[in-house]
Amino acid sequence: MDFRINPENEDLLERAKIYAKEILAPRAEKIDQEGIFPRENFNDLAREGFTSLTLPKDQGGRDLYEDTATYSMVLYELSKGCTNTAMLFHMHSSISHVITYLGTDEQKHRYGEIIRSGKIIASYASENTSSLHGVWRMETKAIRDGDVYRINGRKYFCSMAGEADYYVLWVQLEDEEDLTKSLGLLIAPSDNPGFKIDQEWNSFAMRGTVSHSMIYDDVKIPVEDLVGRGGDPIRPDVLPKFGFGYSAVYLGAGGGAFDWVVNYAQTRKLMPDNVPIATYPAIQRQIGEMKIALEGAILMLQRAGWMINAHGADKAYGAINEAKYVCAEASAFITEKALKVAGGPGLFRHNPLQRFHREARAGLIMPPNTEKCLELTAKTVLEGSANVLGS
Amino acid sequence: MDFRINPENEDLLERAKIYAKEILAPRAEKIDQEGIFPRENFNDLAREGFTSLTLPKDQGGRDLYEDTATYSMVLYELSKGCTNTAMLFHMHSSISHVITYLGTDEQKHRYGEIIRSGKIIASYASENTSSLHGVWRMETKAIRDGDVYRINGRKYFCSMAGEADYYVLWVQLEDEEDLTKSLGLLIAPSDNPGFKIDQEWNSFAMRGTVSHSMIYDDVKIPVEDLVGRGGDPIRPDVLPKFGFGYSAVYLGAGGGAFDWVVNYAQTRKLMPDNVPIATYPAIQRQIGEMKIALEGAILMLQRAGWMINAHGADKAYGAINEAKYVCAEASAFITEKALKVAGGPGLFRHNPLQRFHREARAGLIMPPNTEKCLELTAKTVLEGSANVLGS
Amino acid sequence: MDLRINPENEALIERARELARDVLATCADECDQEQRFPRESFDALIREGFTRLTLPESYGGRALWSDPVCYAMVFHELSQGCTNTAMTLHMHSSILYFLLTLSDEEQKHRFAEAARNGAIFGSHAGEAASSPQWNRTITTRARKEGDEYVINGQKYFCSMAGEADYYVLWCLLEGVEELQAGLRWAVLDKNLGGITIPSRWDAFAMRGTASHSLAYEDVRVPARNIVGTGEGILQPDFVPRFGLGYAAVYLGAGAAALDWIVDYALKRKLLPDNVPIASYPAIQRQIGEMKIAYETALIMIQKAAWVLETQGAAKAIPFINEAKYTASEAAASMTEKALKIAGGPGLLNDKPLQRFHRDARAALVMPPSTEKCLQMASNFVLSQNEAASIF
Amino acid sequence: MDLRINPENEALIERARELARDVLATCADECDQEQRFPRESFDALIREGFTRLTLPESYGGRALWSDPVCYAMVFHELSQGCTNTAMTLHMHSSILYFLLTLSDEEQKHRFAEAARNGAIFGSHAGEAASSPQWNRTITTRARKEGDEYVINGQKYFCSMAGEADYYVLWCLLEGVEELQAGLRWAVLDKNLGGITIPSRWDAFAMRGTASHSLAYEDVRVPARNIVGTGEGILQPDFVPRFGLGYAAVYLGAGAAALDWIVDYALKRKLLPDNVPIASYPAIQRQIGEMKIAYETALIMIQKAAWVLETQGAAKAIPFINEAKYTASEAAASMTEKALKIAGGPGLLNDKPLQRFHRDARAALVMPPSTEKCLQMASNFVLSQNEAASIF
Repeated sequence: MDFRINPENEDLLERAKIYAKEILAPRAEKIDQEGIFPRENFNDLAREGFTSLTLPKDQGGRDLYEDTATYSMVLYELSKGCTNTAMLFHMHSSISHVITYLGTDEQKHRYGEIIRSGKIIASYASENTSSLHGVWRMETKAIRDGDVYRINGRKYFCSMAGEADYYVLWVQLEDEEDLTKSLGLLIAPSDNPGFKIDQEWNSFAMRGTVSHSMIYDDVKIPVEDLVGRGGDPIRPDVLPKFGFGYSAVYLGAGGGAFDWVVNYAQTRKLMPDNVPIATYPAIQRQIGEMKIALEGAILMLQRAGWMINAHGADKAYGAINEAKYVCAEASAFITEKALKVAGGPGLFRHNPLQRFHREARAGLIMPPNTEKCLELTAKTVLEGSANVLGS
Repeated sequence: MDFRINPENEDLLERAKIYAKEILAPRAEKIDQEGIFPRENFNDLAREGFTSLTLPKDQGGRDLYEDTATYSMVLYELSKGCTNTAMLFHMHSSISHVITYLGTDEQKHRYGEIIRSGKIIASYASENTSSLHGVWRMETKAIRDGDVYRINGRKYFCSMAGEADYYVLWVQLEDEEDLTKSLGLLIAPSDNPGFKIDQEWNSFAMRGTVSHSMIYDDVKIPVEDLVGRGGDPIRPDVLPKFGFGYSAVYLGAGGGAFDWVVNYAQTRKLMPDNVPIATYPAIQRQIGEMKIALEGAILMLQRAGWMINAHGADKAYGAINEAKYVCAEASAFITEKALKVAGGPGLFRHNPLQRFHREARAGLIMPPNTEKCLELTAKTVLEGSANVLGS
Repeated sequence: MDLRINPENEALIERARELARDVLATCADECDQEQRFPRESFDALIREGFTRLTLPESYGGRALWSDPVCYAMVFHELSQGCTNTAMTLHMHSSILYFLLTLSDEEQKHRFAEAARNGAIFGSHAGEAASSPQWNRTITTRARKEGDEYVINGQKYFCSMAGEADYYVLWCLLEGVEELQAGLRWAVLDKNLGGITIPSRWDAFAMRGTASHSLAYEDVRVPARNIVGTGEGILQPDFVPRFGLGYAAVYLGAGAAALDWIVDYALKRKLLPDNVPIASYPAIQRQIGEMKIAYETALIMIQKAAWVLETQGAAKAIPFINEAKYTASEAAASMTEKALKIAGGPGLLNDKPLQRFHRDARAALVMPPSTEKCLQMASNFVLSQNEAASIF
Repeated sequence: MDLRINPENEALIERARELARDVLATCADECDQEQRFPRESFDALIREGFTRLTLPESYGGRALWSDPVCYAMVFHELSQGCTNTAMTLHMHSSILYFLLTLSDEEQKHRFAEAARNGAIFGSHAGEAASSPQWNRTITTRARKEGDEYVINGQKYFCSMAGEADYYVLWCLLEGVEELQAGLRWAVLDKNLGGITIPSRWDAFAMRGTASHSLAYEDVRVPARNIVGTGEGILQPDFVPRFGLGYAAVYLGAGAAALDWIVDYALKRKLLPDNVPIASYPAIQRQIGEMKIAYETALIMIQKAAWVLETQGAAKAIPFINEAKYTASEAAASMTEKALKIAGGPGLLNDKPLQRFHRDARAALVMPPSTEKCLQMASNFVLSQNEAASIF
């Protein structure tokens, strides 16, 4: 057994810590309060080469999805600076990886160049929510018309809508209902005239992800911009990777809150005691609970990341779900405890604590949510496995 | 609003506290360890007139089910001395009440005399467990044969089996499937040759209730020993009263553990500190949590009890379920915290703490269990009411 | 035992419910988002006589603090429409009651007349935070000069700063250290010279309370606006009344979340099931937990209010403390569960759920905080010191 | 990162699993009920070489403490068959390893030979409980007389008292107060005169460990059986290894409960549904929670073991501490959930579930207790004192 981060990627973790502290954290409050898209952060990370990390090595990347445990820790560290930026970074990076994994040589080359030039490929979008017990559904269809696909539909929670340079479209190809054959992933420049923003994102958490609702109004996309074949994006060796990164991003909110409150406890003094509140046993007990919850979640994250590479994403699916549950719950638990420890000052808007607290709430809700994770985990125990399409 | 115990019954609460401490507590360990039926306790309570409390006043009782809030607190106080005895007391007392409530004048007179003479009428018994979402079922049938009912069937968790003087039989009358018309309650002397104990009760909790499995092998019971008419015992104004008392009995385990651990914290000193552990903030915090949980549960209990009398058991059904949930969970929570506070010594068999801890586990499981309570409560919120037959 | 609400004031509770629904709720989101005082709600409450609730009847009021159960219920109802309005009106109502209790005749007439004319009184006691092991210290000073007093000091968390017409300030006479001897209230017109707002209330919870910091620099107030004596102000009657109101108001956030989510669960359908999510067992379970937490907190508030009414503040302190703890934890857990049930849509700022969730976080940390409550509950048990002070 | 178990020892873990299932589990209930040491399990383990696991290879052992991950996994597997056997074998195995580390050559040969011949060594360190704020004190004394030492003192919680062949006693040389200078191990033949059992282990958890108190009155032991120096015994390597084993063993109770309840849920059907209860969402939810709690605790144990192996005991202490906390809480919550799922049948003594539940309660209170763990985790964070001692 060896719990060390792979030495060849250790530098990335160190750099992520520095970027989080020096670049992301100072801008996080404004991004959150004003609901600003973190373009500036992305540009700075691009300049450092970070936004190409999941490209192949011969494309100027580090093929970081070959070391998913480190990838997840990079996300976690970035998120401690700014959860919104970490989310953008993950969405962009996982598409880069999928292009590498499923794309043709031509696509790898073409999109590789786009990514290296600092452009953002992101924005996933949801369909009408489906039931906890239901399977994936897709009402948006792409109909082949000569050299293009024509796409019409309505999507919800389109993160990075109006801001990414390229959008990622999840659609049903033609009229084939079986998504394992027909689910297609298309990439299109965001200035395509068929994209319309339908409803503004005004949320109490993850405000910088600008996750507006969108309408695809006869969007035309050249057939060569289809990545992989119908069904490929939801293959058991592909789909779980998208979801895995969320766990790391949301745990970052807990990690950020933890660091903040430890520092607070070490420095805050209450009258007339002239000692930091870190010396009060009731505070210590809670810091202990937070610390242990955080350590457990980090390990579950790394374990799932390692399993993706050691056994394949399909085999790691159970561990990924377990990590999502533990990370989301730990982040919610830690941020709530931290608020209690901080008292009134923790409510102030200029303290990052309340921001971390709100971001962690999105972690509880984003799919797979708590209930879904428990159901899927139970099925692996009771039936030996769970279907990655969630049925 | 008036939260006081009704003054006319205040004396009962004081007496229950004294009996719990002086009569029940000293025998509780032996009853638990050896799985002994608490006959001796019952006899002592009978001598004090306590086992007739729920008879009408003109029958030598106090009609205590007219003041269910006080009745529940009497159970709670007795249970702090011996949970097993409190359970026996409740089973006996609620049958006494049902005879008063549903019985003919002849039955009231006849059974009243039996009860006043110190005999035990108890022993309810379950059918094969039915699903959380299913309704009550009854496979044991009573077929009329001249002046008697002939009864055949198998019952589980027959509390007081082999020990009560009279058994209470819940059966389906004739072949009518609709229990709201056919569920009958019969009373029979326990020396009826048709009663057979099928399997010994050897449990880790509530050992003194001797809840063996039983077979009714052509039990013959005179028709005049049917109490009420078919369907009466599960009328919405009758059935909830049986279940309500359980909450009080199980909360008593939590109350007993709380008293024990407060005393322990006030007296226990660890080397080299020469002060009680009650002065440690980490201990205080936990005692605070236990205290508040206990207070909330007691209030929910009293509220449900009051509602039974103010609005009828059918209208109180929601409050009864809520009380069951809060009491069972509080008792489990308090006994677990108490173990943690006590440390190693709390595990010792001669300390009542581990006994209270085990009894509280039965509280989590006995119907309606946690899940069922939550489901029924949700239905009152979502649908405005829940069916007392649990569907 | 009789848990009915005093019928005399039932209509008042009903009217509060209507105002909460028809007036307060309609502008609550806007005030929250814009972080402004709910002026229009206050105007309506003034018109309806709700700012005179606690004036003695002989001064044109309802003397509502003589019925603390109804007082708590009125504020609990108002708070379900707008926590900010309910909280600030509670501050006004309580301080007005105290002023009329301690003032001389001339002052009584003057303050009562102002209140009848619609004046709002703010109560400002918050000094720099003190250690949980200590009682509060007061550093704001009043120096007598002729028939004026000169006030210097700084106060924190001053609700309705810049909004109330009068600030009631807790200050110490210069040269006196003992609160018992030197504590006074100064009733300041908000327009007096020397009052500034050094830092604004910019928080993520209770955003409409305008709880800015206030600095007083050589503020000159006529001697006739100095009220009370140290002993009078420190009488055990006052601070507990604040605490009882906090519990009632904060639980309102939980109650509002429960109402909202029940309505949501009954309407929301997920594809492909086409039944309301209210029919899913996992949703029911959580709604059941919310409902039970709510009922437990509510009955604890009512019990505490009843003890306050019948046995006085000194006896009521432990009960109020336990009610505050239970109400705060219930509000926090109810709003968290509601957020989980609602999923993505619950995060949107055009729905009030995220507001209820944020406001409930203030419940956890505003005095007496969760930690302080636990400590006090424990002290009460371990020392049996029934008059434990919460000031 | 590489989370595979060392393949060299994989077969050993597999053999432990087989022995747990085929031998240990078959008598575990009987030993628990009769409160007796699992002698027949030990005999089997001696035959299989499991009492020699930690002897150096040159002395005929497997040197298993050189691979702490596998050590932990072996004991975790054994514990799923019988927690009592696993716990006591862990005490034997650890103390044997320490003896061989600190002994001189003659002693090494002698103790190793005894172990090879099947002797069992008990490790007895428990003195009267000390305050959580203090390190342990040792009052048992060894006085030199000629070539013998005379031992006086009393020890508590002495596992395998009356059962082990040798008692390894932590004692202080007479006239020395500093542990650093005077701490020694005395290796006592259990049949030496002067050893008595003043009070027997009569507990509701871990009943088969024979953890009686032992009194030593003028027990004379040859000088050649005195081992170590104070500094040697206090080296940071030893106590953490005990803690790691506790975590692995206690988690075994949780794992066994999970296995049992999964099997139960797949088979148990309730009328009238006629499907296994495993298909109910409320059951699945709880099994999901159990599984995730288990995996989190397991990976924390493995991480701690890996840090122990690669970075030494001083660095590993905080990780072991966190693992002990997480494993104990996981075992406690898993067994509680299993009991709730099982309902009435789970309470019966003819099923092992209630045994797992009781044994998990010892996890919460046995050192380092939950509270101690929280305090240490907090100290580590707040002081960054990486070498915080747990002795």
